[in-house]
Amino acid sequence: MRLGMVIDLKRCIGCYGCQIACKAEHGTPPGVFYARVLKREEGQYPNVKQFSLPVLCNHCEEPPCVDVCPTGASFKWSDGIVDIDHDKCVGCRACMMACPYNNRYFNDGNQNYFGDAGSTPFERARAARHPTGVVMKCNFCRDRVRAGKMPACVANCPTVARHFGDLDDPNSEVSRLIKERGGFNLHPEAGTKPSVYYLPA
Amino acid sequence: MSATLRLPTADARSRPLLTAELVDGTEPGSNAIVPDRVIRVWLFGILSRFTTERPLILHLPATATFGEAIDTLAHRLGGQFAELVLQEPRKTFSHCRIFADGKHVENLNEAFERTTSASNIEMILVMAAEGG
Amino acid sequence: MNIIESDVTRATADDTWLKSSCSLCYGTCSILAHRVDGVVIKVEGNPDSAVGKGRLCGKGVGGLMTHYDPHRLRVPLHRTNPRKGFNEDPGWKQISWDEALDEIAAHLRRIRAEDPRKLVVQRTTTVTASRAPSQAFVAAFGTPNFSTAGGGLHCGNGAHVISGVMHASWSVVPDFEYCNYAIYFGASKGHAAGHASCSNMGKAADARFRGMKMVVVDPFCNFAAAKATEWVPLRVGTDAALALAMCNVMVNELKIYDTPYLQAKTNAPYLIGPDQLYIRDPKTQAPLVWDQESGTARPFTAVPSARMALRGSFTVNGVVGRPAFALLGEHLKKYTPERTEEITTVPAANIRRLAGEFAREARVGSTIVIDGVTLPYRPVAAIAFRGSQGHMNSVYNFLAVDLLNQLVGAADVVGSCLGFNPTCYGHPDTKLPYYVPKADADGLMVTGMWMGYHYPYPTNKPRMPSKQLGLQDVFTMGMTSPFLNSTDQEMLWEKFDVPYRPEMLINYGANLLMSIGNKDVVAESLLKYKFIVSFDLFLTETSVLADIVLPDCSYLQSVDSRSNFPFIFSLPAGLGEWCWPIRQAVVPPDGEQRRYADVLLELADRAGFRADLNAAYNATYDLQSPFRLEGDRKYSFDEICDADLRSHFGQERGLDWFKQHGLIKWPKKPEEVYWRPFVDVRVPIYWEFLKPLGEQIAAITEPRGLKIPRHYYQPLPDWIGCPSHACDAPGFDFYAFYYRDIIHTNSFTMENPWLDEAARLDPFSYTIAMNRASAEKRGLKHGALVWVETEKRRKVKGRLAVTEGIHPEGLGIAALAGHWGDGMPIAKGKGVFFNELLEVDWEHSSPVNLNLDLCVKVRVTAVETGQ
Amino acid sequence: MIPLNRRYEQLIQDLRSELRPQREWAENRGLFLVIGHFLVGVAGGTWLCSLLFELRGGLAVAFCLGVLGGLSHLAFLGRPERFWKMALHVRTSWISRGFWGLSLFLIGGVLYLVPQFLPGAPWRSGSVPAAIGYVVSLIGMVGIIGYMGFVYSSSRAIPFWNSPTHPLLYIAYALRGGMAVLLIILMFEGRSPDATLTAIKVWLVVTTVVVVLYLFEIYGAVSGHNPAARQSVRDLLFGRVAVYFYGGTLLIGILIPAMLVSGFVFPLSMGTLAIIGFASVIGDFFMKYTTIKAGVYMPLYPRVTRQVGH
Repeated sequence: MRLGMVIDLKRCIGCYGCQIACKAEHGTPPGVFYARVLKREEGQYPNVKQFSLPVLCNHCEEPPCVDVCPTGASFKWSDGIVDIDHDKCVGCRACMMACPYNNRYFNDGNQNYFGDAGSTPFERARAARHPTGVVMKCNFCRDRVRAGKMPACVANCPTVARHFGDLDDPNSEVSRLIKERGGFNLHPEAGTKPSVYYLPA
Repeated sequence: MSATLRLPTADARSRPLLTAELVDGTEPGSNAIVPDRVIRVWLFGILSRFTTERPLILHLPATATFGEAIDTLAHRLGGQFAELVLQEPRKTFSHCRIFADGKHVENLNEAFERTTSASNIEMILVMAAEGG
Repeated sequence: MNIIESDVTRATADDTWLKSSCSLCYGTCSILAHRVDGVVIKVEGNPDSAVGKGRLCGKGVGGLMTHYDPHRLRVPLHRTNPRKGFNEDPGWKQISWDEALDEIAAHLRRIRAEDPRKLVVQRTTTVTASRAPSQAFVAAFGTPNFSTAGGGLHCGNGAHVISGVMHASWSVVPDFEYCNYAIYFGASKGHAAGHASCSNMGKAADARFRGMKMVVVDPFCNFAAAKATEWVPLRVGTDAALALAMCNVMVNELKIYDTPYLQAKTNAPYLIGPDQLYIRDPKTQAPLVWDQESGTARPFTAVPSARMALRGSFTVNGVVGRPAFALLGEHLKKYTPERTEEITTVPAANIRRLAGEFAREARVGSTIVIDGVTLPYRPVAAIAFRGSQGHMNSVYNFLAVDLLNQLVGAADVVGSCLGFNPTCYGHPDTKLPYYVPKADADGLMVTGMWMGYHYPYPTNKPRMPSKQLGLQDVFTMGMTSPFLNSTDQEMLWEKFDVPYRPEMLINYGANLLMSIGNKDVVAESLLKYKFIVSFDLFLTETSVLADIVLPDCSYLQSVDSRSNFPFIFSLPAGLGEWCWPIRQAVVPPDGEQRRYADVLLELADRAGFRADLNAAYNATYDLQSPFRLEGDRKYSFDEICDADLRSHFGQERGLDWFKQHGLIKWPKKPEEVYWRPFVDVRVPIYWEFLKPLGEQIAAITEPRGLKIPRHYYQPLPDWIGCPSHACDAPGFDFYAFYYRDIIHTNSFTMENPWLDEAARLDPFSYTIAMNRASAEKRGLKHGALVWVETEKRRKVKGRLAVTEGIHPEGLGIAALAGHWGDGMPIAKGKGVFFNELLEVDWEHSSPVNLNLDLCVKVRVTAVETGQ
Repeated sequence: MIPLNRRYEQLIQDLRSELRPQREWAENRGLFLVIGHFLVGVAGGTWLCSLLFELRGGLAVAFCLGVLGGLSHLAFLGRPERFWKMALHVRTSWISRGFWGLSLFLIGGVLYLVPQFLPGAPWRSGSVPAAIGYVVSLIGMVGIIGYMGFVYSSSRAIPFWNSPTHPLLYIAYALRGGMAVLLIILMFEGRSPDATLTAIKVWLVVTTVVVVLYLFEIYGAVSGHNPAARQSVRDLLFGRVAVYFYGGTLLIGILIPAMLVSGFVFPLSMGTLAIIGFASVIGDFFMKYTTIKAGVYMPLYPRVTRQVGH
C-alpha cells in the first residue's frame, strides 16, 4: 500500500480552494501551509501560458526528510504517508533543508490570524493540534483517510483536479490516471520517488 | 406626458371619497345593497397612500374585468395612482402585482367571474434591482 | 468551556453536521457546517446539492474565518459626532436595540407620512438572501428607491439585461456538457467567481477534459484565459468590434448561418421600412414578413417560418422593405477584419480564422437525441460578461457577442450558449415554481422570471422620473443607476423636476464608498442623507458614515428559505437537477447581533406597516393560499420562510423538513434545459424598439438640456469607443481596467485572513499588472511602486507586477482592494483601490442603460523616493 | 529578535518568489545554529591545533568553545528539552552524528582535562580514565570537525550547499579557526617566535586552502545550471548577503589579516598576530554565516522555460 495523490493540471484553475480547505481542516497557524498554490507563467506575449501548481508534501517513497531527522520524528507509515511525530521533534529544521519540495514549516510561536484581536473560537478549537517549536507538514489528512474520507483538499477541489488512492494498486484511479495521462513528479532527479503526481496541463 | 407626480400628502388622505354610487357605506362583508359584485380592494405600499380606506369597496358588474376595476380605481383615486400602476391603458407595470383571492392576476382583460369568485383584490408595487 | 479538550475527545453531546448555504459570494453554494460544542470547526460543500456538488471555492471553505472575525460588529452603535467625513471620528456610542429601533422607526414613520420615496434602501449583491426581504420591505414601505450598489451597477445593466432579452435569463454560460467550442469575451465563468461559480468550475473542467476548445478574448491572461486553448488579447473596450467583424466574416464571407433558426426564432425575417421600423400589418399591427411562396408580405404569424425571406428587397404598401437580416448583413460589412484590426489590435487573419472556427464548429443543421428527445445540436457558445460589457457601449458590446450565437442558432439548444434556467416546469408534486418565456404581440420573447425593477423586454415607456432617483423611469433599459451617487445627481434631479430628495438610507452590507466609483463623489452623495442606518458585519468605510450601525448576523447565524432561487440567478445551467436549498442557523448570534430580515419585520411593526409588509412578502415570495400571510399578523421570519417552503413544496415540507434535508431536488427535463425549440418566441437580432425608445427618451431629456446621442440607439449594434479611447493626452497611454479576482468577493472578503493570505501569495491579486515590454520601455521594474493617474488627476498607488500575459496597452487591477478604514484591519492597505479612478456622472454612463464605463486611460509613473 | 508577525510577512514575501531564500538556519533563532556551528568548528580546530602545538590553555579554550557551541545549539532548537532524542538516528542523520561528536568531545574533554587543571581530581593525567578521555575527545573532535559540512551538503533543498567541496571547506574552516585561536593564545602565553612563525605559516596555508575551496564552491555554483545555486551566489556577491560577505568574510576575514601578515602596515608583532587571529576568527564566522544565509531553496517549477515577473 502506497497512498498517493494525482493533481490534474488541466483541470486546476488555481482557485486556492485546496489551500484554504486545508487551513479549514487543520487550522494551521499563520505561516504554516500544508497545501498551497503556486502561479507562474511561461512564454512571451502573446504566446503566453499561465499556470497554477498546487503543492503539498510529496510523501516520498525515499524521503530525505526522514533520513536527516536526528530524532525519528519524521517517519513513514506503512501506507506510505510521511508524517511527523510532534512529540519527538526537537525543531532542528534539518528536514526543511532536506525537502526538495519546500513543504515543511516551522511553527515558531503561538500565533493566530487576527493578531492582537485574539484567537477565534475556531482557532482555539484547533490549537491543541499545533505544538510550537516543531516542524509541521501535510500528512495526507491521515485522520480523515483512516475514517474513510478523502483528504480535505481532494474532497473540496471544485474542479475535481485531485485524486487520491493506492499507487501500488495498478487498477486504482490514481495509477490509471498516471499511466494514461503521463503523470510526472516534481524534481524526479532528486531521487526521492514522490507519491504526488501531476498530470500535464 | 405628465409633469411631476405629486404624491398625496397626509392631508390628502383625509379627503372625502368621491363617487357615492361606488361606495358601500356599510361594513365590509355586509351585503346591504346588492350590486352585481362587491369587491374589497386592499392597496399596499405606496398605493396605500391614495386612500385611508383599507379595504376600499368597489361595486362592479360581474362581467367586469380586472382592467375595468383598475380603471375604476384610477378614476376614483386620481391620475397619479394610474401613473404608478399602468404603463399604458389596460397594461400594468410588471412590478405591479395584483392578487385576486390570493391568486396572481396576469391578464387584466380577464373577467372576475372567469378566474375566481374574487372578493378580495390585493395590489402592491414590488421593486427590485439585482446585480452580480 | 474548554473547547480544545472537547474537540479532541469528541465525547460531547454536540457534534453535528448541519445542511445550509454559503454566503461568501452570491454563488450561494450548498454547505455542510460541522459544529462541535457550539463552535463551527469546518465548513464543507454539501455533496447532495446540485449547487457546488459538495465542493467549495477558497472563499466558501474559508468562510468560518469571516464568521469568527473578532472585528465583527456585536452591538448597535450610535454616532455622537454629527459631523461626517473621512477625517471625522463618529464617536460611536453603544446603544440598546430598543433605542436603535425606536429611533429608526421614528424616522421611517415620519418619512412614510411625508413621502416614502425619500427612503433609499440598498443592499450588497454578495448576500443573495438579503434580496427578497429588502424587496418586500421597500415595496411595503412604498419607496421605489432600491439599489444593489456597485455589484449591481457594474454589470447588471448590461450583462443581465441583454441576457434577459436574448436568453430570458440573468446570465449566459456555455452548455459545458456538450459545447465543443466556446469563445469568451471578458468573462471568467467556470474559472473563477460568479453565478453558480463552484458548479461551473467543475463543469468547465469536465468540458476541458472532454476537449472543449476555448478561446478567451481578454486584455489580461488570467483565470479563463489561463485555461484556454487560445488567448486573444485585445485593446481594452473593443470587444464589440471584434465580435461584429466575426459576424461579418460569417455572414458575408463564409455565408455560414442557421437560416431555419433565424427564420423561426429571431426577428431576422421581419420587414424593415425606410424608417428603420417594422412594416406592420395595418389591421393587426403585427410585423410583416415576406412569404417567399406567395410572394406577398404577411403577418409573421401567418407564414410558416421556412417560407420567410431573409434576403431581398420588397415593396410593401408603397414602401421598400427589407428583412432585418438583410440589413444586418449590410451593416456588418463595415467591420472588415482589416479595419477591425486597427480598432482591436487583433490581426485580421486571426479574426477570419476565429470566425471560421466558430461557424464551422456550430455544425448548423445538426441534431442530437437526448433522453429520447431529438434536439438541435450547436456545440458553440459566445459568452460575454462583466469585462466586455462594462463600458458606456454596454448594450452593443453584449449584443454583438450574442449575435455570434444567434447567427448559428446556438441559443439554448444542446451544446450552445445557455441562459441560466429560463424555463422551469416546477416540482413534480406541486408544479411550482413554474415559469416559461412567452411572446409579446410582436412575437418577441418576454422572460418568464425576472428579478429586476422592470423586465428587460419589453421596455417600459420612458416617463418623467416620478419614481426612481436613479432616473430609471426615463432610461428604462437601466436597472441599477449611478445617479444615486453621481457628481451630477443634483443637476439631473433638478432637470427632471424630481419633487423630493433622498433623506434616509438603509444600507445592508454594501460598502458603497468602494464599490461604485471614486470615494469622494460617493461620500459626497452619502453626506446628503439626513439619516443613515447600516446593517453590517464590519464597520466598513461606508458604515462609518452612518448614524446608526446595526450588528448583522453572518450566514452561519441566519435563515433563508430560498438560497438559490430565482433559478435564473445562481443555479447551474444545463442538464442535471433542479435544486432548492435553504440556509439555516448553525450557531446563535454573538453579542447583540440580529438577523437583518427579523429586524426589518420589527421595524415594520414599530413604524406601523406590518400589513403592507405581509402583503409584500405574499407578492415577493409568490405565496399561495393557504400559506399567504394575513393582515397585520406578526409573523417571524422563520414563519415566513416556512410559509414560502410549504407554499412551493407542499404542506409537509416546511422549514423543519428543510432544516433536516437541507434541500429538495428533482431532475431537469431536456425540454426545460433546451427549451428554445419548444417555446414559440423570437429574439431580436434587430433591435427595432431601440430607436423609438431613444426618441421617447430624447423627447423628455433634450428639452431639459440633456442630449441623447442617437448612435447608441440604432437598431443594429456598433462598436462605439469608450471615453478612454478619446483620451489622447500625452503620457496617458494605458487603459486601466479592473477584473474580479478568483479569491475575493468584491471588497468584503479581503478581511478574511486566509483569503487575504492567498491573495498576498498570488502574483496579481494585490498588484498592478503591466506588460513586460511596456514596462521596460518606460523603465519600470517588477515590484516598483507606481502612481496610476487619470487625466482628471485621480490617482492610486500600487506595486507593479510585470507579466507577459497582458495586452501592451492594458493595465489590470483586481477590483475593490485597497481598504483604508480601521473597521476591517486585515483588509486595510491591501491591494489597489481601482474604483478611485472612476468618474461617476452622466458623461461616463451609458445613455442607453446607464452602465458606468469601467475603463480609464491612465499615466503610470514611478513613485518618487521619499514620497 | 524579529517579532512573529514580521517574520510572517517575510515568509509571505519569500513564498511569492520563485527562488525562496532559506531563513530558518540563519535568522532569528537560526542565528544560534550558525554561532553554534561556528563555535563547535573552532572548538574542534583549536583542540587539534592545541594538541599539535601542545598548548594546554588551548585545550581549555577549545573545551569552553565546545560547551558554548553546545549551548548555542540548544538555544537554536525549537524544543531544547528534547535534545537527547537527537542521539537516536546516527545511522542516517548527520545531525545525530554531530550530536554524538560533540557529546564525545565534551565527555572526553572532561575526562582528559579535569586532572590537568584540577590537581585534586579523582583521577590523574595519564590514568586510564584520562587516556580514555583523550581518545574519546579525539573521536569527538573528528566528529565535530567533520560532520558540519555534511549537514549542509545533505540538505538537498539548498543546491548551493550540495557541493562535495562543502565538507572539505568546513574541515578547512575548523583548522583555520583553530590556528587563529592558537595565534591569540600564543600572544597571551608569550611563546617563542619559532612556534609563532610556524603557527602563522600553518594559518597561511590553511587560509589559502579555505579561500581556494571557497572560490571553488562559488565557481561550482555559478558554472552549474541550478538557478537556486546561482541565486545564492548573486545574493552573496550582490544581494541580501553582500554586506556581510564584503565586510565580514572578505575585509575582516581575508584582507585585514593578509595586510597584517604582509607586514607592510605594521611590523609583525605578537599584538598584530592576535589581531590576525581575531580577524581570522571573525572572518570565519562571517564565511559560515554568509554561505548559510545565502542558501536558496530549489524552485518547485517543472519546465520553467523562462523566469517571468521575478
